[in-house]
This record gives sequence, structure tokens and C-alpha cells, in this order.
Amino acid sequence: MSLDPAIKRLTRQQMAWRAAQDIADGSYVNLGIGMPELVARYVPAGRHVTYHTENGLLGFGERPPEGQEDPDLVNAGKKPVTLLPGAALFHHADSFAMIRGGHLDLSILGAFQVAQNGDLANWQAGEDAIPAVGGAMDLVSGVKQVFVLTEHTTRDGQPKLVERCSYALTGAGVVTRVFTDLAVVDVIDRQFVVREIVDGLSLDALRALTGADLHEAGAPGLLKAA
Amino acid sequence: MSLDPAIKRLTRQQMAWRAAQDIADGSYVNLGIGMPELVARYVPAGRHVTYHTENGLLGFGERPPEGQEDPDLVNAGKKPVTLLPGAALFHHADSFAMIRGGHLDLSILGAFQVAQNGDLANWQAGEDAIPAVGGAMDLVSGVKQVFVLTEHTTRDGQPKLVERCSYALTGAGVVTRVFTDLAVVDVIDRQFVVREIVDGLSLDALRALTGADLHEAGAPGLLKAA
Amino acid sequence: MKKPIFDPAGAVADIPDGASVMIGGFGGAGAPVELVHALLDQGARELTLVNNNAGNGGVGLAALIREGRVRKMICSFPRSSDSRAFQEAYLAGKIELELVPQGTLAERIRAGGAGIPAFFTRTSAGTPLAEGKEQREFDGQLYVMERWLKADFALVKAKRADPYGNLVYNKTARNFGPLMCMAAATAIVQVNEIVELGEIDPEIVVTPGIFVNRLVAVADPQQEERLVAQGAVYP
Amino acid sequence: MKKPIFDPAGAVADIPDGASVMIGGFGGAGAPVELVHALLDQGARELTLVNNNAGNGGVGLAALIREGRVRKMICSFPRSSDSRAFQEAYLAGKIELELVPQGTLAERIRAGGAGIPAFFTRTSAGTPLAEGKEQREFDGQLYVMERWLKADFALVKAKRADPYGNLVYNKTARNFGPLMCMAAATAIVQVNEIVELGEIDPEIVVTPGIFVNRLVAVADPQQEERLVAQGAVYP
Repeated sequence: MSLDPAIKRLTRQQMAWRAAQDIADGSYVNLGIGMPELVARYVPAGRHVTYHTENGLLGFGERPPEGQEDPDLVNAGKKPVTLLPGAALFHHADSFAMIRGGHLDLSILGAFQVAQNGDLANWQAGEDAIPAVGGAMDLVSGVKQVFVLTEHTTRDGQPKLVERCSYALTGAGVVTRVFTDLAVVDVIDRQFVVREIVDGLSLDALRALTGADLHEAGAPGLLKAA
Repeated sequence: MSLDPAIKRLTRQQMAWRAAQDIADGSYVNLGIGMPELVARYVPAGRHVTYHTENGLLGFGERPPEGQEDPDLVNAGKKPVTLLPGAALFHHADSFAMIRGGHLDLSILGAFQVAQNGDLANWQAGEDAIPAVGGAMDLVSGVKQVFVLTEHTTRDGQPKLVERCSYALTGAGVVTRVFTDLAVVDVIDRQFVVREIVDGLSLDALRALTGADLHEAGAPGLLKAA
Repeated sequence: MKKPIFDPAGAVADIPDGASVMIGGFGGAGAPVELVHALLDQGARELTLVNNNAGNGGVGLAALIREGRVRKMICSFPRSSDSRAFQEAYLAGKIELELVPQGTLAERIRAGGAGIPAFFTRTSAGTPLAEGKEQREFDGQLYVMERWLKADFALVKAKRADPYGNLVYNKTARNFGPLMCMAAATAIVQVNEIVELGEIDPEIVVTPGIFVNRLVAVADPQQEERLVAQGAVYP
Repeated sequence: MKKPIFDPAGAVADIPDGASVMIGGFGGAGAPVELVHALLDQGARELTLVNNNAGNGGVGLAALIREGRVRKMICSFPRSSDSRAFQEAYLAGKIELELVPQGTLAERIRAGGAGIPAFFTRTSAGTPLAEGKEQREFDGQLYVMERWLKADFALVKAKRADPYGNLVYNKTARNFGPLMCMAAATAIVQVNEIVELGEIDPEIVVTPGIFVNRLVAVADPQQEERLVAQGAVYP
């Protein structure tokens, strides 16, 4: 199923911006490697968010200027970061105590597939690939709320929001909200509920790009992008 | 059974001295509250011993001079101690990771009873008393070697070395060596084996003060006290 | 994130009857006397308390017990040089005791904070304290299964905090504090001083601020052993 | 107790074929390059290695794999920008992979050091990584039982040691180091400098010396990412 060319999909930056609007002031947040990392740039002014990275750091900031990178100061994606005032360093067991113990408010992760019951698959792309899980299973099991940030369909047009994940699960029933380039979709009582859709896209057209039923709770709003 | 008045029981200081002779150079040691605490004073010169206390300190020294006590720097018996160069402070979970994880070489504890199979009872003196266990069960389960330092008999003459403990156990099969005011006794293959006896006391006289069989592995040596 | 700063009374105002409260300290070292006295003043009853001991003399935790506020005490060592308040309540059948080996107590609290509902330990295997618990062999050794321990509140004393709640402690007053901050839904920490952001080196933080919910500054805190030695009684 | 000081070759000389070796580091941060290269030079084979990743480029852990020294890799994330050595060995069936979620890996190593033979975690419940493992409900939630992880040796990089082996680390190079020191029978630690006794404040020690067996001073250690960026190949 292809999309009417008049419909503008959100860019990665716009998707990150939209997700950032839903981060509450005062949150402790872990952003997954890749697109979720962009989210930090778009948190509304005045909201204070503290970022956690699996490799033992709470309270880090943006990449330092070129030439000031410290190879011993990196995030989970092994990219250089900076220490903000009030940061704390700790070892890996303490870092995952924060995750597993439910101390983080929010994690935003990428996905291969999200199922309508909240199942997430984001670590093993088929049998042939070398499996690599990192901290994803810990994050989805332990963090209070898990958002997914992903394109609505794969590069070859397959839906990523599905009835049931065909890829190996990262966690069962863990996702509460999905931000795509076409819509914002909540997972409620094992159903997808559409909250927002991009300008000009009908719910039926969105349904055609989705691998599971889409429900409404009131008319979906407009998915805006700054 | 009473003792020939000509026989000299070791004093508490002498008992502590004798136990101290068996602490190997380089050991990490936890000394129980009470008489075992005395042992630190008698470690032979030239042997370096590092003392651990349950409440989160490795590498402490003697009580400071009067007036220099710090109520935030105490040992497991809540007595003031000092920090030696090279000390380390840590929280209770890390402290017991050292104990439970088998990182300490030796613990020396008091006893109500020791059984010939190495069982130790030292925490609950009968049904009426208010039970208090502290770190004793962790120490006997986790430390590589457990010595007991105790009088050979109770104040009213009952044997403390017994066939089977009648008091509630602290740990099963944990004690390897017992230092009393009359003898040094090893626990080997679920039997008491006498290593040393105080001057003038016969093995038979010692047997009469002991609640279990005493075996020999060669003639017992003389239990000396400095 | 900046943590709200209260006075002792304000910090404990919402602790309800029946709450579970972890109280830091090992004997007097690390005992948050001001917070405990504020809890006494506040009046909450039927409390379940977690501490290594069960109070001493007529102040702090012992005063809570003496005043009949404590339904259950979870601790490793309820005896002390003057644990009269606990003894009297216990022998009168007025307080329940859950006796836990000290290392198991520490690990159960850490497990509560770290999302580990149960773990196995050698400690207490083959003893009366293992009775009623699952025991299992691993590699030929017998172990006891222990459950995590969490609480509604923790009252902890540290030396210094920054506005985000990052903490450092003083010597052996550290003891259970870092663990209790992790395991309580609401961790209330009294510190000698709250310094500016950036004044605590990230390398030396002992308790990261994520584990701390409320701060209380008590510049010159009372030391429990000194009160006990003076024979003080609160209130 | 003073810990013996070795050069890298001497420190790893007795690691036998078939040994299990934990290697610190998260990517390049904390990777003990000099110790790993000494292990390569030494020639031990059939190793079981534990690390968060599975090496990068042509140096360090990747070189051990490329040279066929590694029988089994226990890690959470064997993919990286250049994990060719592992990929080739894995796809050729020459190396076994035990994939462990990162937090479970960290906790299993801590458990190994802390005498906890098994614990329960939510992580991986309901996923293929829980297959073959005991799963159990606590309070209505499904958890997976995980076993401790120990090793014969650990190779760890820290920033500074005192003669007793007390360690402090540099920023996020801390990562798995403190845990691996606890869980290995012999913990070998390379540090930028060994300072005098008393020069590390007892309050800021991250790894107490009791967990450290051998020290190696490498004043200006190589940083793995820089070698990889240069396309370096060892030996």
C-alpha cells in the first residue's frame, strides 16, 4: 500500500520533536540509540529532563565541540557526551538497578514491530542476523513508561504496527505510546487507539498502512510538527 | 566436672594471643564482637592483617585516644575506631558482598556451642531471650575460614564443644578450628581433633570437660600463651 | 531535577498510619534523629519499621516504639546496651519482630531498589531463620530464597546533598542509607548541608539524586549515642 | 595488604588455555588494551570471554577473536561499527555466543562477586532469551531466574590505584570494572598510576582493594577507539 504523494510524512527531526512534547518536566529519561537520541534537542524550554545512559551516567549533555571529546565519557551508543552540573557516575549494576528497579520515568526506543497488545520487537531482525540485545530488554521491563519512535512502515512498505510481532520480542505488553511519521498511537487494553494523524491523511488510509485494527477515542487530532 | 585447681586456664588475653598466631600474613579478617576483638592486638609483628567490619569499612585501626572518637566511625560493636591509610568505606550491601562472596579469609567468632561436625550456635541463648543475629549467619556462610574463640565450658561448667548443638544454629558445618582456654581443637571430617592442650591437663581430663569425642592426630602439643 | 526542600515536620507530614518506613543508621551512626522525632511528633501509628537495630535509650527509633507507634520491627539485631523500649514492647507482645540476618537484610533492601523480587543466599541455610522459606541446591550447596524488601518511605541521614539530591555520606554513617534510598517509594534525606549544583564531583556521588525525593537541611544534627549517653528522652 | 605489581606480560602469564576471562570496558571506554594484547602475546587458547561487546576493528578483544583464541563469547551486544572479527568467526561457526541482556549481564557478574547463585528479573520474560530458563510469578508478574557469572580472571582498566589495590575510575570507563573485580578469582587491574598509600580518600574508593589481586601501571594507555579509527591491527 503506498501513500498519496500529497501527504507529508514527518521527517526524523519532526518525529523527534513530537515525541519530545510528551516528556514531562522533571523526568528521568533514557533515549535509545539512533533516532530517539534526537529527541533531547526538542524538549520544550522550561522543562528539566535528566538523561540516563546504561553505561553508568545520569545527567549528561550534548556532544562536546570537536576536539574536546573524551573517549572515557560516552553514551550507550558510544558517542561522546558531556557532564552537566549535578551529574553522577556509577557502575553498570547500579545503572541497571535504576532501570530494573523502576526509577526511570520514560524510555523512548526504536522498533522493528509494535503489536497492538504492546509487545515490542526491536532487537533481532530475522534468524540470519547476529543477535544483539544491549539494554533494550532491561529498559522495556523496568522503566515506568515506554514510548516507541519509528516510521509507520518499513522501507519496503510493510507495516510496523501489527497484530502480533513476527520478530523475536524485546518485551511483552510494554509499549504505551507510538510516535510514527504518520500518527501518534496509544496502546490501551491491547488495542491501538489513534490520537493524532498527519494533515490530510484519513483514518482509513492510515489503516491501510497498519497491520492491526486502529481504534478511535474521539476524533484523532492533527499530528503537528514544529 | 571441675578442673584440677593446679591447671591454669588461659586468660581472655592469652586466648586472643593464641588465636592471633594463626592469622596468616596478608589476610582480610572479620573479628566478632567481644573477645574476638582482642585478637587484633596480638597479631605477630611483621604480619599485615586488614580488618573488615560489617558496617562498611575495610582497613580500620584501634580505638582513638579519648576525646577523638567520631560517632560516625565505629565498628560492628558500635565502638569507635580509626581509619588507617588505605582504608575504604562502602555501604552495607557491598560490605556483605565481601562476606557472602567469599572475599574475606577469616572470621573469628564467639560461641554458645560448637558441634563436632562444625555446626555453630552463637546467636540465640534459649527460647526466652530476644533473638538477635546481626551478621553472624552471613559471616559463617561466606567467609573462607571460621575460627571460634570461646571458653571450653560455660560458667556453670557445661561443655561448649558438643556432639550436637542444642541451641539454634548460626550455620551448619562451618567451624574449622576452636580456640578455648584449655585447648586448640580442629574440626576434621565431622570430628574434633585435639591439637594443643594447656600445661598439665591430660587428654582424659579434657575429655571430661567436653561434650563430644576428642580425637588425636599425633600427640597434642602444648597450648602456650605469651 | 531539583528536589523539594522541607523542614523535618514538612518532610514527614504525609506518612500515613500503617506505612512501612526504612530508617537509616547502624546504632547511632547515620541515625536521622531529627526526621524520626518529626515522625513521632506527627503521630503516625501502626508503622512497620526497617532498621539494623531496634532503638536505644529514650530517643529516636526507641521513642517511636515506646510510644506505641510501631506494629512491626524488621531488623537484624534488636539488642543493644539499652534496648529497653523494644524489649518491653516485645515481651508484652505489643510488637512483631521479623529477624533478618544483617547481610540478607542489606541485600533484600538492595533487591527492592534494583527490581529483583527474589534471590538465593547461603546465609541462614540449615538454621531456624530459614524455616518456611524455599531452600534449593545450586552446585551441591544449599541456599535459601529471600524476597525483596521495599518500603513506602525511607528516612536517611547523609552528610551533603546538591539540589538534585546527589548524596555523599560521612564515614560509617553511610551503612544502609544508599540502599534504603533505592528501596523506598519516597526517600527523605536529612543532610548537614545542601551545596550548590556542581559542588559534588560526579565521580564521588554515592547516592545519585534519582533515588532521593525530599531533602531536609539540618546543619548541626543530634547524634543519637550522645543523647542516649545523656539519658535524654524524647519528647 | 599490598598487591603485587606486574608488567602486562607478567600479570597475565599464568592464564591457562580454557580459562574464563572477564574483560572490562564498554566499547573502548575502560578497555584494558595493554592487558588484552599481553594475553594475545601469551598465547592462551579456548578462552571464554565476558565483555559487553565482542570487539572492534583489529585490536584488543577483536584481535583475540581473529586469532582464534576464543571458544565462547558472553556479551550483550556483539555488533558494532566494525565487529568484523566476531562476525566472521560467528558465521563460520568458530565461536559460541551466549547473548545476555546488558542489565542481566551486569547483575549476574555482581551476583558472582556477592555470593548470590541465582536471582529473578523481569528482563527477558516472555522473550526467546528466557527459553530454557526457570520462569516464575511473584506478585502476579512473570520473572526469569538467572545464574551468577564468575570467571577465573578479570582484566580491568582503572584510573588510579593505591598499593592495597583500592581503585578509582575515569568517568564512564567505570562501567563493568568494579563488578568484574568482584566476580573473578584473580582480578588484574591496569591503572594509569599507582599512588602512595593514603592518597585515595577512603570515602571515594570505588573498588576496595580486597577485590583486586594484581596491579599493572600503564602510564599512558592506548585508547581502543583511537586504534580502531587508525585502522590499527595487533600484533
